[in-house]
Amino acid sequence: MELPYVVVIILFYLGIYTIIMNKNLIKIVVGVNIVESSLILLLILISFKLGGTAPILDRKYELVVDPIPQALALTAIVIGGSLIAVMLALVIKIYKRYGTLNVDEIRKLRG
Amino acid sequence: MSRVHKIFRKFYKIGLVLFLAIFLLFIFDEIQNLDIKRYLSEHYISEGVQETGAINLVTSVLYDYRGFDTLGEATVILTAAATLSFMTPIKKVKMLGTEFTIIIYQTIIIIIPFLVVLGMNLIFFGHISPGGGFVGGVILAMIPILVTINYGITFSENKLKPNHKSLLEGIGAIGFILLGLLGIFAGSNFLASGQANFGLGNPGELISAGLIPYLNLMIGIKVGAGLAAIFNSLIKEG
Amino acid sequence: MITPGFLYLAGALFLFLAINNKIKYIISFLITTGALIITFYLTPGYSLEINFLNYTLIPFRVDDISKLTGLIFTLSGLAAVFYSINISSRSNLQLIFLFIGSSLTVVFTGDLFILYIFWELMEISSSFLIITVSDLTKKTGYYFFLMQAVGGLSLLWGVFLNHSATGSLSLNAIEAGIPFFMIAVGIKLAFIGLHTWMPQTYSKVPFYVTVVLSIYTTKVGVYVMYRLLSGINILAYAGLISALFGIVMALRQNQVRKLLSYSIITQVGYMIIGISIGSAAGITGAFFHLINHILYKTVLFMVAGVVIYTTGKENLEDLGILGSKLPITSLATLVAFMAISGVPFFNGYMSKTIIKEALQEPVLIWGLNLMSFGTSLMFLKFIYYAFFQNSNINLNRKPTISMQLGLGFLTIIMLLIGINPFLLENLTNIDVDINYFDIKLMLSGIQPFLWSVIVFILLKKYLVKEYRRFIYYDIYREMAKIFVKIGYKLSIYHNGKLSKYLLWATTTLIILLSLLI
Amino acid sequence: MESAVWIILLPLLTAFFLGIFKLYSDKLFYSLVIVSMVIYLYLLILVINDSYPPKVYSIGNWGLLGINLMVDSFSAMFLLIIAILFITVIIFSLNYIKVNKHKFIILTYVMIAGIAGMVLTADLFNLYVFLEVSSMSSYALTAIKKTDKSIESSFKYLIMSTFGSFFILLATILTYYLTGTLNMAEISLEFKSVPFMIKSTIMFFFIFGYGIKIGLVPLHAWMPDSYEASPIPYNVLSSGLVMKSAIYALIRLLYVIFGVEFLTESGILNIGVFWGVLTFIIAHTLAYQQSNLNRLLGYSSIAQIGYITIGLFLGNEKGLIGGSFHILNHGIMKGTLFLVLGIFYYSLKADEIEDIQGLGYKFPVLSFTFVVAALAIVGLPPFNGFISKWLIIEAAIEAGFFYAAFFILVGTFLSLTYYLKVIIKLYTKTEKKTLIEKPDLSLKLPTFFLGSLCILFGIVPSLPLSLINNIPKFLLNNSEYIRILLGG
Repeated sequence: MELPYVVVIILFYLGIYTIIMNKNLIKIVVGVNIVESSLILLLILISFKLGGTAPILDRKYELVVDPIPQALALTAIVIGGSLIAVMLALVIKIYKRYGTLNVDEIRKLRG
Repeated sequence: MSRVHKIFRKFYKIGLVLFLAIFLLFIFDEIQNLDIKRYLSEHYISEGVQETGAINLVTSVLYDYRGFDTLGEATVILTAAATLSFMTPIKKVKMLGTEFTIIIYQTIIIIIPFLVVLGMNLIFFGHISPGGGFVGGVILAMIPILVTINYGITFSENKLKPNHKSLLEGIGAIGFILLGLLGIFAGSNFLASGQANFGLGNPGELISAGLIPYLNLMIGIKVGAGLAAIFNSLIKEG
Repeated sequence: MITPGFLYLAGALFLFLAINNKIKYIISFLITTGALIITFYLTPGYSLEINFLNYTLIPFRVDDISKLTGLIFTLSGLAAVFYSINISSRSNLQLIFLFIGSSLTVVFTGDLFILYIFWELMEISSSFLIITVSDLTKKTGYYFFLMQAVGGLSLLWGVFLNHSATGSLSLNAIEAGIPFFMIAVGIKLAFIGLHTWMPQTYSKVPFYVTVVLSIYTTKVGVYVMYRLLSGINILAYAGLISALFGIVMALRQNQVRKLLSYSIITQVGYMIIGISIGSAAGITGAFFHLINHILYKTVLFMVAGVVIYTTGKENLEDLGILGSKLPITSLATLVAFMAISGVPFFNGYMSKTIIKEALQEPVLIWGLNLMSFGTSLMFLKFIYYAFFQNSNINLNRKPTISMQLGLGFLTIIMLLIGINPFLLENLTNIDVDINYFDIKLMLSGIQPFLWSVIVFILLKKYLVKEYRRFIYYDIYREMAKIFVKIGYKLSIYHNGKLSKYLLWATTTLIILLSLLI
Repeated sequence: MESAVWIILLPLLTAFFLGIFKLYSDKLFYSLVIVSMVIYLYLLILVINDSYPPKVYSIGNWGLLGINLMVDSFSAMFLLIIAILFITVIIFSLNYIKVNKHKFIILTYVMIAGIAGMVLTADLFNLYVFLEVSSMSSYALTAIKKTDKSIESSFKYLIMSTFGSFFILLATILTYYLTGTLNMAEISLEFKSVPFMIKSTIMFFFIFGYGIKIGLVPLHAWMPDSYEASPIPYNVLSSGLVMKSAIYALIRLLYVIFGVEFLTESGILNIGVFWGVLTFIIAHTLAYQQSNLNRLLGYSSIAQIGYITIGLFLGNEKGLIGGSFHILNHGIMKGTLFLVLGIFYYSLKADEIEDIQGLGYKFPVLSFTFVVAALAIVGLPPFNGFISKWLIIEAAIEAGFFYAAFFILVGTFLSLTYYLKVIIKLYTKTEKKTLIEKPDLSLKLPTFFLGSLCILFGIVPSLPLSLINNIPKFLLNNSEYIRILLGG
């Protein structure tokens, strides 16, 4: 059971834990960030081959790392990044409107 | 809520997450000892360079084999920028003034031209060396961000007006799609640079790999303008 | 060949063009009389086929019983529309036409799918009629629609069960889903326990709407019971109990229309007994009783309507107006009273004797006598208030001609059937070999009436007194309260905390994954 | 056959051009909106017509190496809903929306492109990307009114739905790791050799991720908030398209990649049906408690999604037909209800149940359309809701789920309780109300169009059913779908 996969799982569930556990909005956004990075780490791990070089084929290499997950990782990073940007904008707006960052006080919508 | 209830809730959550983690551990453990097949990536690695002309396989996957994903992703950035632009207050909000020392001012003025060169290099050589539209775009976006931090938002706003930023963003996105449509006009399907053999040239040279460098450029402009707009709106929010 | 049901539905659409009253009169007159003529010339055995949603459906099929019911429906429809023509607004009239049209289509349908569709259409149109007709009937309309919806849905569930058992939707292949058909018919018939909607609705709704509703709702229930559940003997005893319950409740009422609606439950008891014996005589007796019942019950409701229209009051004490000031209506009341208590030479007697002859079990015969004794006792109270009570109520407005006409039209038909009981037989080719005029039958017919007169005179002071409103325990309202309470608790649980929602999400993930192991 | 790509490209291109035109001239902006709408309608009809033998369109002409788009009857039916709802919403919102009107139209175009992408793509990661595109634009559209409630509901929607898309991304990565490809056809061939335990975990991750976006009961909490706080034209699209594209993507994944045999063997069909029943019972009970009309319709959407889940998770041919027909019907019915409420809000700022008292007499034809749509959504006979419910119940009985079929009828009764409450409030007389703004034709026409569709599909269901009837051919036995996708 390679160590990096264990790290990925730990990061993933650490992020999930922070999202569930915390009452502060910023910490929830940080949790989301942790989960994003753990998924990207998983993507890179999948593309890894022992002794393989980066997928730039300016010379003939005998073993090249798998390029597809790296492309997917790039897309996932960009999507994750813009999601977090929108999240932060909403958090700023909520703080200005509600005056608090505690998730349990933001309860105008009920029932 | 009574204290006991709080503690119970806390342990319940920890228990939940632990159970999930252990469960995924078993799954990953079982996945390890499976023989995994990678024939699609073998194909990319073996014929990737001949088919797309780009040496950097990741860029060839990103812009040619799976160009549609990149289009989708570019739309995500555009939506994020649009969301943030209507989120910001209309009236000018003074950014909290950060008085940097003189050293910072001077260094920023000096390194901005190098940043431009580095960004452009990453974009244009995207299909040869590691890099590409996204990385180049981020570095280009750093320039207006540094200016904003350094000279405050009002100065950077009139240097590069928000309308210009969204204009640039629009041009980048439309350029990407029009280049894709070139594939259709040339007879084969949308975003077909490798298949429609747009002058693949011999790999390794600057002008090679069909449409990929131009797609790289478009994405570079788009990401640069997009991230600068996002940063400015977040700063104005404050 | 346009069927009477579709004619009425088309009529409802034409009424959109009725800008002023004159066109309204013409259209409704044309539609009602046209429907009557068409049903009269229908030849049994004719049927229409369409295919819809890969089923072959029979929206229109005529046989003797359905022709008979169709005739009485169009006839009483003519009278009811005539009665209420200048009181009801255009949209109410449209809803009435929709209601009559859908009940006629239910009568003439050949398969369960169309039966269900038009059963629901009947429900929707009658509920909207109740809701939009006046401001006080919102709550009753809500209760009525929900109660009828339960009936409709149990019918649908029965149809599904039957469809999955027999694979066909036709009416004569009924094997599964009997209990659900019973519930659906029970609600429509206002069977005991499921009857709570009827007295409440019939007493609160304006009088001309009650007249229309009373003609069709329960009678379609009887017809559908014949189509789906004829021949189940247990139901005969259930019908008896429901009828006796109707009598006991009717005697305790002090509102005219409540008394009349409980008497509907009793009269429907006769029809249930007739149908559930299952013999041909029983069924013909039941359907003849249906016709007679429509005639005299509508007349009684129309009389109550006239009283309400003229004096604006509807308690039993205010019936005195009849004796003193309204000659024609009081004549009609007398004829209807004689008919309902089964006095010979009036139409009630004819159908009651057919059912009595068709019965074998002694308990049922005794029950039947008890029922007619109770009905005549009930209506003696009605007559006592109408004629023997001196009342000082004055008339604020005269009943309109159309009301008198509708009333008189039905009374004449009643008298016709009373005098010549064989009229109904030769109209439709059903033959009943009973000689109505031999002494033994006449005697057994008159006996319960005489007994009721004697009992009434003896126990007058018990029967004729003001009953204060007793506590009216309605289990359906209790169930509704429980449902609302649960819903309230649930919605309080959604208190908007994001952490709570996320916790629910993770717990569902855990439950999902644990299903794996 | 490249019109399949144009269905995704045209809205994107229009959105980008609108982004630029917004800066310069309004007249140009609206003319482009109208022109692109007309072309888009024509394109959609073109694709829907020749969708019977499913066609594959590979992006970049790479065949199985790149991303493929696939148009079969299931996606054609969904394009039909997009055609109907998108056109009406754009016409409606042209003068309904006052705040941020340009941004609203741009973001709606982007969302439509995202949903069209999700519907057409036959590639797993591309499905995730377009899911993110459509979700991102729906977060923005929820927050566009910039009131306290809309910011809060948009944030909750964002967090919950990101929480879901983590698991979708995790499942996509694991599928790639196990099979080495991202094309749905090849994945389902490779998946035959994967052990049962892992395969069902991935399936459960997909179901959980999409479950949050669909709004099945325990995961639904964000949805009524987003209905209450977002602009009404967006509500029409959200209940008609966003929720539906999530369940469409889930069904496409389950039936194509995992195949019906695996679904029945792993028992997910029973779980799905039970979950559907649970959803609509709780949603109906909650809907009764609401006083805000949008929240009430939000809960009713969750309930209707429960019926659709039952229909689609039965695993037999009739169930699929009934489920997809209910997707179409629910989009139309809920669209009519929301548009009528929109007009009430536009003219009287009425969004609580008390506010619409007596409007039955002030807007007679509009309230008639509302009553028709309400009776249709409850499932009463002459309208289209009844036909699709009839098909679902029949399929449920055929598949042996008697309890589910029975509870659908109980659900019909429960939904009648609260819709009748609203209808009665509509027709109780009250004192004169002053009209803030007179709703003009461009608001009323789309409502009447959708309302008449409710009746039309009820009386002549063979019209849409001719398209929907050949859906199961390519979903139930996915070998046909795979053969075509592999370039057969």
